[in-house]
Amino acid sequence: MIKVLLFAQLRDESGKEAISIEGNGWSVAELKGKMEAEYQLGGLETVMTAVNEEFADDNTILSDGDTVAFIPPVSGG
Amino acid sequence: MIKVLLFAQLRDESGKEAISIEGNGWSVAELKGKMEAEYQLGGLETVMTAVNEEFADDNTILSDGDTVAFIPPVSGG
Amino acid sequence: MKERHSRQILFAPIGETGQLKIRRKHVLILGAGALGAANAEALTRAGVGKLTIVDRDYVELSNLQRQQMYTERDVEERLPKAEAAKRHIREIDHGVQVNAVIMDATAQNLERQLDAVDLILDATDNFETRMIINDLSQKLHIPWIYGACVGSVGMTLPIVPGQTPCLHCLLKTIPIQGMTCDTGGIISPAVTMVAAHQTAEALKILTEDWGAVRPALVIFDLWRNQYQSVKLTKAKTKDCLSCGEQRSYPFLTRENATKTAILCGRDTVQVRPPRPVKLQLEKLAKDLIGSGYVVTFNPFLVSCEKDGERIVIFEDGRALIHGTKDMIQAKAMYQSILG
Amino acid sequence: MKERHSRQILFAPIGETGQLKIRRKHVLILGAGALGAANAEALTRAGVGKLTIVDRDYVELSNLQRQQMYTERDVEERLPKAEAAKRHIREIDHGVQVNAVIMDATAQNLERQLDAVDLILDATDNFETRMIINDLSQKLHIPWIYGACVGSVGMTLPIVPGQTPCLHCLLKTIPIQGMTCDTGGIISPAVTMVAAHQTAEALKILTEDWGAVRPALVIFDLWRNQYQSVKLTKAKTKDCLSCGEQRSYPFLTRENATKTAILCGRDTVQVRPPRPVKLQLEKLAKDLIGSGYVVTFNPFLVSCEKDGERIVIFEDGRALIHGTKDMIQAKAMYQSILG
Repeated sequence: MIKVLLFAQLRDESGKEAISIEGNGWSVAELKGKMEAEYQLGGLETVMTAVNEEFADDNTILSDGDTVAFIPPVSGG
Repeated sequence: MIKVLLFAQLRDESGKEAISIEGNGWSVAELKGKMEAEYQLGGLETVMTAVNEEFADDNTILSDGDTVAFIPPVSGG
Repeated sequence: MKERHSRQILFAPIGETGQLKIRRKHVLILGAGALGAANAEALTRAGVGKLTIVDRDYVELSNLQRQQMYTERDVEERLPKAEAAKRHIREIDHGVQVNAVIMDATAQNLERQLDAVDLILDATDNFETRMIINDLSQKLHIPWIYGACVGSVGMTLPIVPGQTPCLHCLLKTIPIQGMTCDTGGIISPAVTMVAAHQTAEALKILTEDWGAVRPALVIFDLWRNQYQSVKLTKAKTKDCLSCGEQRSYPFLTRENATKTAILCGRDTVQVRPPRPVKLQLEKLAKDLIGSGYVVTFNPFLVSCEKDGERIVIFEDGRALIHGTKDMIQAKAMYQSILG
Repeated sequence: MKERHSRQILFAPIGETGQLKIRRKHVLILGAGALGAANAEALTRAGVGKLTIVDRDYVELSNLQRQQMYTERDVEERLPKAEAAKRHIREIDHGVQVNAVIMDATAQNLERQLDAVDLILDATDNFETRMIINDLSQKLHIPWIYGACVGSVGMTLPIVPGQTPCLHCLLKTIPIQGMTCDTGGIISPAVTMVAAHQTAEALKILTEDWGAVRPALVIFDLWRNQYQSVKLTKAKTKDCLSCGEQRSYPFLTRENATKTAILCGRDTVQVRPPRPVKLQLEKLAKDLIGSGYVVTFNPFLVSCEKDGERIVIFEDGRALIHGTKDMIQAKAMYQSILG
């Protein structure tokens, strides 16, 4: 299982702070596609991704036990 | 191995932020005694202890892989 | 009021209902130093109904590096911090009621200030006073928020009677003074990060969003990039003397605090008379001038200087003896003036 | 100066050497809203030598809920924020040099402000401007610190050319506006927590303690008690157009920003003329009064109101059209006044 943490508006859009999902061997891009489809999340192409608290790109391959955080860039100030 | 994180003046006194130590089966009190002796740390009786990010008392028994944080209460303001 | 707080009302967990609740609440901030000033400013801007600000000190030049709101003019006028805070708050939002209380908090005089108070914000600099707050919080069922900082380190924890562990559960004995502003210094971001946590928890409590209150102690170090949130699910102890089944509020009943104390971050001793008095400050000032002191005074205090020694005396008889850490010497100097 | 900053000098990683370095440094703060005001106050108190504060806006009632330093009087006077910040800074420490620049930053006019600047603090409210800062930072080798907040969420990251990844490495495309202060609101502790991180990183950079600079992006949510620090060791990309080997600084060379823009957190459209102009404000005010507008003005701007519409026009020809998000309508209103 992959644990997915959602921040800011993603949490509000999905209504969840964390989601567990079967995704061993998936790329981050695949996970994003799955999340957009299943949880009605938009704009994931501009979202930053952390895998186990380390910045990761869309090609990063995920393994069971990984924690993925989707972090939408915040613009206010 | 137990990983010990040191905050505030404990880090300054020991010169280290983190220490790895053999301590499987020890209590928190035993670990404190060991740390006072080996790293010249004082005042550990008033220090708060977290084991794996959860508050723990002196009787808590430690296992390999645990992360212990020693948190000296801060008083300034 | 709506236009002023429109961005806070837009924040869904607060909304119009939450904003009205904030407006009806009364917060006591104990201490108007770095944490006190930052929290007082934030709660004023958030639209709290009433603030009681308790502080024993006055504004000095070395405060300006980290204490929000205060200006060079406050230093020149040697304004008590509670009064200076009140004046600045009035400029920010004249609709917030402020009660400035210039006193050194004890279990007795603090309890008298807590009538109809909804929340206590800890902005003190010592554990003796925090343990008094902790006992009063349990006795009177008023939540409080612990906050402290030194160097680049800070720590904070909300305490809700009947819901969370209390500070006495976490600290079996009062810690002896560790690192203080005097030995470790302080940078302002450590202050503001603690105040940010305290204000956020305050807004949750004032809007009665109890489920959102942080069930954890936060410690961070902004220079070493450390941060840890410690959950407290196992921390509450049944036999705690402050919040347990057989509670005795030990910090309220035990003998009064020492009459002299070295102030955190200063080469200064505070001396407090056995019983509060009400000095005639103008008369005192005249007497001191006659004794060869260089004296300045305002309606709140007399400051006098001679041979490099500087003493500040407040109306309630309390005095700050500057330039020393020797409590006996300080007491002697005090008595040489006030008898 | 020593007495004033004594507690900061006591903090070992700064010390006297660090304090002297801070005093010699020049920081440009882009934006004097919530993050800008908080950082400006903190760096002033820390004793920075010189601040350049760039902002295009003026103080409004709804700002007071979260924007430090500003008072009701600033709102009444409709002071530009950069000017209001400068006045408050002078009251806090008259020894800090402040350069208040009232302008809407573009790649061109911002580069002209960056001569001898040691650090750029991001206090803007949009990614278009941040990408310009990011390119200028790489081109001119000036570190900058990203900071942003909305609701109870905040995010911050220091960017040091030649040492860390840049913002363009992390964001391949400029995000479309997600949640803004307009849709999600904002609470002040989110602001101060971001500012605390920015100021702490600023102090590390100004004292040249490069090893202490946080190698991570921080994101937090103070209401939901979330915090994550994301390490960036693998984030730097060789082919980045802003910091890579074949860099082209795309955000400096591409066509200029749109001439109209909806402001974050407001029912307001900004309109900017094709080329900067220098208006005769007094004459403009008289003309507007003649046209039936209710007009107030000061040396920096003219504010006029009619039929519930309010328009504020700055000396450089820029205007804020309040009460609308319709850019076409806004442009029309602008042109109906200035032609």
